[in-house]
Order: sequence, then C-alpha cells, then structure tokens
Amino acid sequence: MAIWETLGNLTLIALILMVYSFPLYKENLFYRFVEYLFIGVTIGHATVVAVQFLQKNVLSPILGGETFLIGVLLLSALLFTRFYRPYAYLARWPMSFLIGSMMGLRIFASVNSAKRYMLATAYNPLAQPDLLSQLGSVFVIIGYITAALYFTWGWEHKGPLRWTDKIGRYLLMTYFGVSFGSIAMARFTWFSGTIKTLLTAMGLI
Amino acid sequence: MSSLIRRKEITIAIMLFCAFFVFADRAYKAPILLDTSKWVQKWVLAISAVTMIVTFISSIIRNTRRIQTSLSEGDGPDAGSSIVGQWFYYGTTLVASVLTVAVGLTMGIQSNPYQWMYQYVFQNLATAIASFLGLFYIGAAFRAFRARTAEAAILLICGVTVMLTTNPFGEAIWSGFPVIGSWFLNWVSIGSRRGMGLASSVGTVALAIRVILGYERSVSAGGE
Amino acid sequence: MSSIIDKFENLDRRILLWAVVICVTLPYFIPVGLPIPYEPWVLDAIDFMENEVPDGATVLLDLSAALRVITELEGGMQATGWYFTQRGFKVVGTCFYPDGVFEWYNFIEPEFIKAGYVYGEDYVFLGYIPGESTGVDRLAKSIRDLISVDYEGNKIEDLPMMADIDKAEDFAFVMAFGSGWTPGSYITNWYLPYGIPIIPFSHMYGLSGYLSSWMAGFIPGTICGVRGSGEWANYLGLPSTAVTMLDSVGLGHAIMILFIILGNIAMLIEKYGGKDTESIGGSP
Amino acid sequence: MYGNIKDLMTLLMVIFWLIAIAVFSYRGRSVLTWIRPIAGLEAVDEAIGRAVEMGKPLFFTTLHGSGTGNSAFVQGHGPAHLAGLSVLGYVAQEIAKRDAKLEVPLAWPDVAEMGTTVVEQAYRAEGKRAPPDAVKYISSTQMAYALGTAGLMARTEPASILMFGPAAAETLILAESANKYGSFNIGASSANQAVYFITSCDYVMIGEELYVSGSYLSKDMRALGSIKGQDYPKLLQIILYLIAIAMAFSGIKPSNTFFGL
Repeated sequence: MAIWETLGNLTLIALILMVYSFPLYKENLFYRFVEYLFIGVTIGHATVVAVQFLQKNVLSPILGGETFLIGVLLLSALLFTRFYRPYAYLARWPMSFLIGSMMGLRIFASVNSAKRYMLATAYNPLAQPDLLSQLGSVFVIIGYITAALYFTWGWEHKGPLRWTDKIGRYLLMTYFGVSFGSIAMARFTWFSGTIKTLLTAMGLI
Repeated sequence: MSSLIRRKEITIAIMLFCAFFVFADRAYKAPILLDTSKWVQKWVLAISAVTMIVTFISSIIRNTRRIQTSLSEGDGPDAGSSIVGQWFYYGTTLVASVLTVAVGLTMGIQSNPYQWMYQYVFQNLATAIASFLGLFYIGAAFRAFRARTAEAAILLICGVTVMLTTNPFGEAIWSGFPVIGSWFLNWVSIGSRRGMGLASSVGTVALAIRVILGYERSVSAGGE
Repeated sequence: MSSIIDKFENLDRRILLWAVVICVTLPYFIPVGLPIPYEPWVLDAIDFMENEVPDGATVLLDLSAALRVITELEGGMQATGWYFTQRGFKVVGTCFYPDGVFEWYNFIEPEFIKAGYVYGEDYVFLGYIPGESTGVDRLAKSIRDLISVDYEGNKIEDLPMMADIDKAEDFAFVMAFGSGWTPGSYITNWYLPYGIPIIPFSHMYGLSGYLSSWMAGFIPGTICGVRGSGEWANYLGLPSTAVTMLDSVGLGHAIMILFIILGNIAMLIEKYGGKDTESIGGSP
Repeated sequence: MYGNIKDLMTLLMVIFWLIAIAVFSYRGRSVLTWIRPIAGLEAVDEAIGRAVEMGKPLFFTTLHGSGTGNSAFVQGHGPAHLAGLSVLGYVAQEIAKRDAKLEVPLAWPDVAEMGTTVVEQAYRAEGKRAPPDAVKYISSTQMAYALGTAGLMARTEPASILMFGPAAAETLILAESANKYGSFNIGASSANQAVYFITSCDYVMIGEELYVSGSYLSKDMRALGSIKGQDYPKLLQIILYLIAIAMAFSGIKPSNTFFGL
C-alpha cells in the first residue's frame, strides 16, 4: 500500500506543477496534457455516477415490479436518435420534459423568492438601534426601488427615471464591490491550500 | 407521419404538461397533483442521467474521429486546422474516460484503484485549478480597483474595506475596518442586490412563458 | 518618471503572481501569528447549538460541498463531527454532491468511530442523492419516498434509529455544508414551510448570501470559510490547520492591497502630474 | 392540505405576473412603441462582424453555473443556460449566413444536447449543414470545464468571445484568459460574479438583461411585447413593497400579515 501512496504523492506533485505552468509561465504541452487528462477523467466519473443512479433508481425498481418506469426508458431512448440525423428531432421530446419541469419549478420559486426578499427588505429605519444601521436601511430601501426601476424596458430613462437610473447604478456598484471583496478570502484560501498540499507531499512541512 | 411527429405542438404540449403539474404541486396541495409531479420529477432525473450516457458515447465517437483526422496528415473536413498532429491529446481524453468508466463499473466506486484515481487525480486537480482563482483574482483586482470614474471609485472603496473585513488581518490594522466593511456588506449593498434579484425573477418567469408558448424560436420550437 | 509609471501600468502579471506565491508560502515556514477575532454570526450559530438544541437531539448533516473547496471546510467538518459526538446527537448524514461521500468517510465517520458511535443506532449515512433543490424538497416530505436503502445497501426500515425519523419535522436542526446552492435550498424547502433551523456552513463566497438570510432572521447563524472553521475550532479548543492558513492568506492580502494602492497612485500621477507627456508624445 | 392564505397570496402574484407578461406578448405589435436599447446586445453584431473579417472563430459559451451532477436543468441556474442558448440561436444563424467559424464549448450534457439542436436548426434555416465539431461538451465538473475552455481559448485565439450564462467561480478564469488574447468580449450574467466581466469585457450585461437578450435579438414582435410586459410585475412589486414599508412604520411586522412568508 505504501508504494501506492508514494506513487500518488509523486503524481500529485507532478500534476500540480504541470497545471501551474499555465498562469506562472504560459500555455505549453504539459498543461495541455493535464487538461485533456482531467477532462477525460471527469467525463468518465460523471458517466459512472449516472449509470449507478439508473441502476439503483430505474432498473432495480422495474425488476421489482414498477413497470410504469419502463416508460422513462422508452422516452429517454429517443435521446439516442441524435446519432441518426433524419430522426434527430425526436430528441426534443425528452428534452421538453426537462425544460418543462424546470420552468414549472422556476415560475413558482421565482415569485416566492421575490416576495420573500421583498418582505425581508421592508425595514423601518426609525426602529433600528444605531445611526449606522438607520442610515443603512435608508440605503436598502432606495437601493431596492432604484435597482428594480433600472431594469425597466418600456419607458425612456429620462426625467426622474434618469436620476433613479444613476442612483441605482451607483448602488449596484456597491454590491459588485462587496461581492468582489468578500471573495478574496476564499480565493486566497484555496491557493494557500494548494501550496500546503504541495509542501506536505514534498515532505517540506 | 413524419410531418405529424415533427410538429412543434407536441413538444409544447409536453412542456405545458410538465410545467403545469410541477407548478401546481407547489401552489395547491392535492394528492393527485402531488403524485403526478413526483413521477414527473423522477422521470426528469432519469432522463438527465441518460443524457450523460449519450454524451459519453458521442465524446468517444468525436475523439476517435479526431484521432483519425489528426493522423491522416491533413485531408478530410478539418484539414489544416488545429487538430492535425494533436492525436496524443485526444487519445489521452479517450483513454482516461474509458478507463475510468471501466474501472468504476466493474470494480465499483469503493474499490481501491478508483479511490486512488479519485483522490490523487480528480480531487487534486479540482483543488489545484480552483486555486488558480487566487492568482487570477490578483490580476483582476489590480486592473479593476483603479478609481478612474465615480463608479470605479465606489467599487474600489467597497471592495477594499470588505476585503479587510473578511480577513482578520484588517482588524489588526484598524478596528474600524470591520465596522465599515460590515456596514457595506450587511446594509448598503443589500437593497440593490435584492432589486436586481427581483428583476431576474421577473426575467425568469417571462422566459418560462416565452419558451413554453414557443416564442423563443431557437430553444422552444420543435419543427420548422 | 513617466516611464517608470508606464512600466508599472503595463507590468507583466507574472511578476505580480510570483510575488504572491512567495508571500503565501512563507508563513508555512515562519509563522506570523495574526489574531483571529470572533464574528457575530459565528457566535450566534454556536450560541444556538449550545443553548437551544437539547443533548441527544436528531440532526441532519448535509455534506454538499465540492472537493475543490475542501481546504476551507476540512477543519470545520472535523470539528463538527467531534462536537456532535460530545453532545450525543443522533446524526443522519446525506449529500447532494457525489463528493460528499468522500468527505463523510474521511472527516466525519472517523470522529464517530473514535467516540464509540454505532452505525444504525447513533448515525446513518444515506449517501449521494441526485437532483439538488428537487431532492432537498422531496427529502423534507419523506426520506423513505425518496430512497429505500442507505449508502451501504441496508434497508431503511431495518435501521433501528430510523424507526421514527422520516420527514423534516423529525429533526432538531440541519447543519448544511455547501459549496453551491444547497444550503439555500434548505432554507427554502425546510425552514420556510416547516420551520426547521438551518446552519449553513459554506465556503467564503456564500457568506454574503447567508448574511442577508441571517439579517432577515431566516437562520440562527452561519459559519463560513476557513475563518469560520478556525473560529469554530478555536471555540471548541481543537488544534486546527486553519490558523496557519489564515496567516498565509493574510500576507497574500497585504501584498495585493499594496499593489492596488501603488496602481492607484501611478494612475493619479499620470492623470494630474503627467500632462506634459501628452503634448510631447502625442497619440498615434 | 389545501394550502393557506399566504400560499394563496403567492398564487395571486404568480397569476398577475403571468397575465401581465402573456397579455403583452399576445398583443405584440399593437402595444409595442419603444424598447430601451441594450448596448451590449447591439454589440453582438459587431462581434460577429469581427469574426467574419478576421477569419478567426467566434467563441460562444453559456458558462457553468455551479454544482455537480448530470443536469443543469434540474438546478437553480437552468433558466440562465436556456437564455444563453436562445442567444446562440441568433448568433449561429448569422454565422452560418456569413460563413464564419463558430466554437461552442458547453458545460452540461443536457445543455450541450440542446445546443447541438439549436446550432443545427440555425444552420438548416440558412440551408447549410452544421459543422460536426462546433458544439463541444467539455465537462460537467466546474474546474475541468474552466481548464478546457481556457485552453481552447489559448489555442484558437478567437476574434470575439461571447459569454451568456450563469456565472460562478469559473468566470474569473475565463474572463482573465479572454482578456489576455485581445479579443472582443461580451459578458452577460444573471448571478453576482458578473463583476469579473466588468474588468475584462468590452460590454457587460447584468441580471435581467441576460433573460431578455434572446427575444431582443430575435426581433419577434410577440417576444418584444413580453419584454414590455415585464415592467408591470416590477411595478406591482414596488407598490407592495411600499405597502410593506408603511406597515413596518406603523409597527406591524409585514411578514406576519396576510401576504406573509
């Protein structure tokens, strides 16, 4: 078993160095090899997971007597028509199943989340404990309305709408700035984690 | 016959059927709706798993064809393109995917070889590439955080203060950073974030309607 | 003068990257020891678990984190496994990412075995369930409807612990590790209809999303990223790799902020100080 | 079992949203007077033109979003992929008309399946046969997708890069790589990582602009009408919001009332 672990550590070091040659140097043969290798492995893994899922949730229930599920096998068999061009349009049917149910789910979920967040955003500035949060909740109210008005299509944005547009854009920028800044920690942690993995595998720490 | 099953009304009917039952299950809790939406969702998961298998097969076909083309030194549809001479890479993808599937299906995911591959290749590379982001982030921040316009200045101030808030290092410099940073994080940015979210919700619903009714020509129509 | 600024403006990004690589690597050899103050949302989450959940309660532990963020959550997962055994919680584990299986067997189960937990009586692992938000929704309605066997192939009916556990109401709270949208799905599909408290344990990027849920009162608190892991481990008094990592991350930040400031100064000099260069050179 | 008053409130809102959008799209031409121009979408033609002139490929992707598994369409970001594919329909048809090259690396099996159909349909509408390798499935693992797509960019050095989809962690890698090769970039994203597009794209679209872009480009009267209809749900929401604030001022917690959580 120890030999496998050593081999694993060597593979790990080699792969990390190869893949890091892209940002730290430039696109090269080693990087390209890792790229194609990784894509192959992930495709294989996803297929294994999919086959296991089908085995567990479709094939064994059918053998156990849920004959109704044969329907889904027949329907998804239509997906294979894409290998034979004249009947390729039949693949649309199972895809419509996916798209239809996604849209049904999303319609309700979108309205529900819009309503929920609208209620959660309805602050009363006077009820806030300190000046900072009072001021903040005023920003929240203005931000919600101006951002919603920023995304309107039917009216020309002039007159009062020009002003809401401008304020909306500034407040959207605060949001983008915040999301840019708050991610730095995560990114550096991942990077630091890889350095740690590399150093551990090399036996330096 | 052929013209009949080509009609786009069939796909629209399927979409309407699925959308209605999945939607109605959430809105109105009657047993028949619940049961129907449950099997629709079960079928959806099964179909998506089959999609992956179809994609796997077509990736094998495509890579085999590419290897043939790249070995044939420049005739065929891809002559002169970047494919020529690249057979080694396509072969890598092909072998890696087929090998993974073979090991995974015959020996199982819990077996030692598969776990070895998963730990040292899959997990290792996923983490290593994700950590690229740390490096790319610096390049992006270096360019983005220049106070050229009013908008960019806002971006700079919010970004840097929040950076110093999430990191304990900021508090060590000045205890005021976390206060300002959390104010941006918890108050100022929230309103526009949710306003944008509202707009996206409306956009999603409108897209759903257009797709189901067949107005988004390229994605919803079945026939021509 | 202006040529130095020009050079800085068009700096090869690789120089910057190498500087950061060195800064991030250094603390692994020479510890710096930056302080780690507690964040209020982490304290709220700890407070909730310590005071509002009775000993021996039933908990759902969701491990829907992709392995690429494992460096952030590893310490937190071990601390969580350890803490659950200290409180005698009965744990149902599940994951909506296939990677969760690996995390369960490497970080969670060893802690349980160390504490003498028995499979089927004190903890159960349901395994990978596909379908993210759909799956979370169906899990709330009925576990038995969604799956019939656990990850190791035992029938759910045969597990003594699962006798009276089937739906959302049977759980005291949910600890949701996540690198995607799953903790949010729990808030939508578990908290809002059934009122089950959720503690998202997300990678750092999820923080701003869960903070707004925290402010709105949807969740008792949240623990995020390597900093959250470090605080959680510090609170429990466990040794953790998160602390060294925070040092190295802090130095990385410092060098980047330095470059941002220098970049802005260079830009300002060019804008206000270097007007004459324009008339000399002219634009092509 | 039969829901409660709060669910009923949500249902009423859904019905209002649906009716507002459906009525406007049904009446199409008669209600349509003017639609706000979106600069990023006007620039799509410029991007196509650039690909034609330079003889290099046009790069189109719907990004990855996040998550694992086999399907984008069962996840929260599914609609954004569909919105991206809708733009692809327009782009592919223009490309086919003007004989340029198209590269479409996609991240999910079902999105790739759909993308193949969309591209084939677009080429058929122009009476041509779609190139077999235009649509590529890369990988459903986020970072493998990012790696593959960045590599593809480095090797093909495309004339223009169009990214329409749900942006997540892979965005930064793609946007930075795109920035390196001097191509003409347009980024559109529904999610919050759209911020990386700001630093590296010539045109950026955020939030709802992604969802309307397919119909905006198609110039179909009913689709354009529905875009106008999208204003009214927002107005309703703002009115409800003002009511909720008024409630908050008078000391009632709006989430405890009839239109509550």
